Amino acid sequence: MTIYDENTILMSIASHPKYLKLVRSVILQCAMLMNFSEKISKDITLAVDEALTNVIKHSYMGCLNKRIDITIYLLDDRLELKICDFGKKVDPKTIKPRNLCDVKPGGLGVFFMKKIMDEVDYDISSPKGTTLTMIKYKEDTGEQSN
Amino acid sequence: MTIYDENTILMSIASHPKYLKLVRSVILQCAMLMNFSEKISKDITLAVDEALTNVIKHSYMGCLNKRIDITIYLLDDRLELKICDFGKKVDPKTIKPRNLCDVKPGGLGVFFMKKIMDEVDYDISSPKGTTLTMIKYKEDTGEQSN
Amino acid sequence: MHIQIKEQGDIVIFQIEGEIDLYNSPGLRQQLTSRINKGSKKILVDFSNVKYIDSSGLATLIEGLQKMNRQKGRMMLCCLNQSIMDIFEVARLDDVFNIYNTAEEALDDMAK
Amino acid sequence: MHIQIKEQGDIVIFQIEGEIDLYNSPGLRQQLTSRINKGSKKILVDFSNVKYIDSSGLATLIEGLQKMNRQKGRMMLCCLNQSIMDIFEVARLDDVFNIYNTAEEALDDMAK
Ligand SMILES: Nc1ncnc2c1ncn2[C@@H]1O[C@H](COP(=O)(O)OP(=O)(O)O)[C@@H](O)[C@H]1O
Ligand SMILES: Nc1ncnc2c1ncn2[C@@H]1O[C@H](COP(=O)(O)OP(=O)(O)O)[C@@H](O)[C@H]1O
Repeated sequence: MTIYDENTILMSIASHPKYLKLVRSVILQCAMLMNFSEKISKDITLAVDEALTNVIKHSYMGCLNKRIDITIYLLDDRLELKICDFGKKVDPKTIKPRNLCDVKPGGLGVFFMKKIMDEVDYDISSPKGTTLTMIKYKEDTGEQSN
Repeated sequence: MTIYDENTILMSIASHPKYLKLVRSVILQCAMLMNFSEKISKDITLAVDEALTNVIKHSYMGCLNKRIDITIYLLDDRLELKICDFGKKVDPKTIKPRNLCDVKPGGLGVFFMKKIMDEVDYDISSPKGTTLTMIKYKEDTGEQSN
Repeated sequence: MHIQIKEQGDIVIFQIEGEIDLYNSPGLRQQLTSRINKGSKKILVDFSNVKYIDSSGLATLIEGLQKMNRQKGRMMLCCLNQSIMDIFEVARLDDVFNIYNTAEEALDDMAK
Repeated sequence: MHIQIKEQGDIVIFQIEGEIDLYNSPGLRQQLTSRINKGSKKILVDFSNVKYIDSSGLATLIEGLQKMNRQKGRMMLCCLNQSIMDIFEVARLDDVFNIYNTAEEALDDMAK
């Protein structure tokens, strides 16, 4: 009976947009389990949706049958999320939101992620792909999320 | 970019009942994605809840920090679910529902699983624990589920 | 799951909200047992806002019913939605419990 | 997501139900584009039953708006729930789109 960390959920899905809704419901419930407010829980859900959408569009260029690993840590002080893909890597510095004044279709995903989460960090050191870590702290001052 | 089966979802959780609701929402959405009716989707969700409840109670005897692996196959003709635990094994022949006429607390979980699913199979051949496979076919005659 | 307990005369009403599963049925069990041990003879469990129940919830209710029967009390259920009613029927618990469509009907009958 | 399209005079009303994400925004985009290409000059997107929208949904709407502007048409939105309104506000799209509280207000204004 191997010990398993009570606060960790692992999930692997294919890079198919049909699974986004299902992942959203998992994230929403994790956030609610941690007693984040409904508003913040919905925001976190949006951030994860945007991260997955970007993996599908940019790392896997729309391929539907690539692997995405999602690890959720329900910790005392924070909700931590890791999203791993095994696709195309880019220099994290090029992953930027568009200027809000320059209205055009696209360019809002990264903006929402950074607005909502306290930490958004891309790691391309793995030979196989990109790992995105996003953190939302429990005692949020409200500054980052409003 | 390793190929990943578009129809497979993997999930690992701890044996903590707080995660049951979250798994239920995943299963419900998988069943709905496959165009099972809402009624049958809810039934399948109950069957999975009962299977997990039994793993927590009987394989792990209430320990909250043991591992449960759930694999969901969204196939053309069926929804197939594998639930693996690494806990106490029992002879599958001893896993039986109670007689419905003998009303008492307990003994209904396996009854629901068998009533709802078309196949319910326990495999204890692994050295590490039990793998439960449950299948619900798409073209259900309605005989097993009503 | 959230439980609100109201008293109307000698009737104790359990208004349950949410989903009853292995996570929260122990909480329901504890509150039911506590009321039964205090000597309540009439308990109504209102399912208006119950969205889901599994076998651990059913086991909790059966245990409560049997305790009530032993001390000559009555436990009733009301306002089960269709999918919950289906579960009771499949498990043949619709004959075991006194189930009412509305809280009013149950209260009227219990007041007799 | 499910889209129902209604016509009221020269106004085309998109009633969307469900969640708008990368899975179904291509469907919305296709239907919007088809109506715009047919020459519709007034489009109202009714959000009454929209529970969720992400950036791919927003991109689809911005694309529609820009196409409408180019052909001197008008695209309006109505009945956004609070959490969707929050998303528009955060992205500063509440000034970019004409947003009405009710379908009536939008229709009245478009009829002018
Ligand atoms: N997972 C990713 N892999 C590679 N590039 C990415 C990834 N996520 C975002 N990017 C880059 O960052 C840009 C901004 O992303 P985003 O704000 O989501 O807008 P959009 O996806 O609509 O272009 C993208 O256009 C893309 O160039
Ligand atoms: N995963 C399991 N591992 C070991 N034994 C099990 C498992 N699931 C069920 N059983 C056995 O089958 C019996 C019937 O299960 P069930 O119908 O769910 O009723 P209950 O769990 O309420 O006793 C259990 O009492 C237990 O002995």
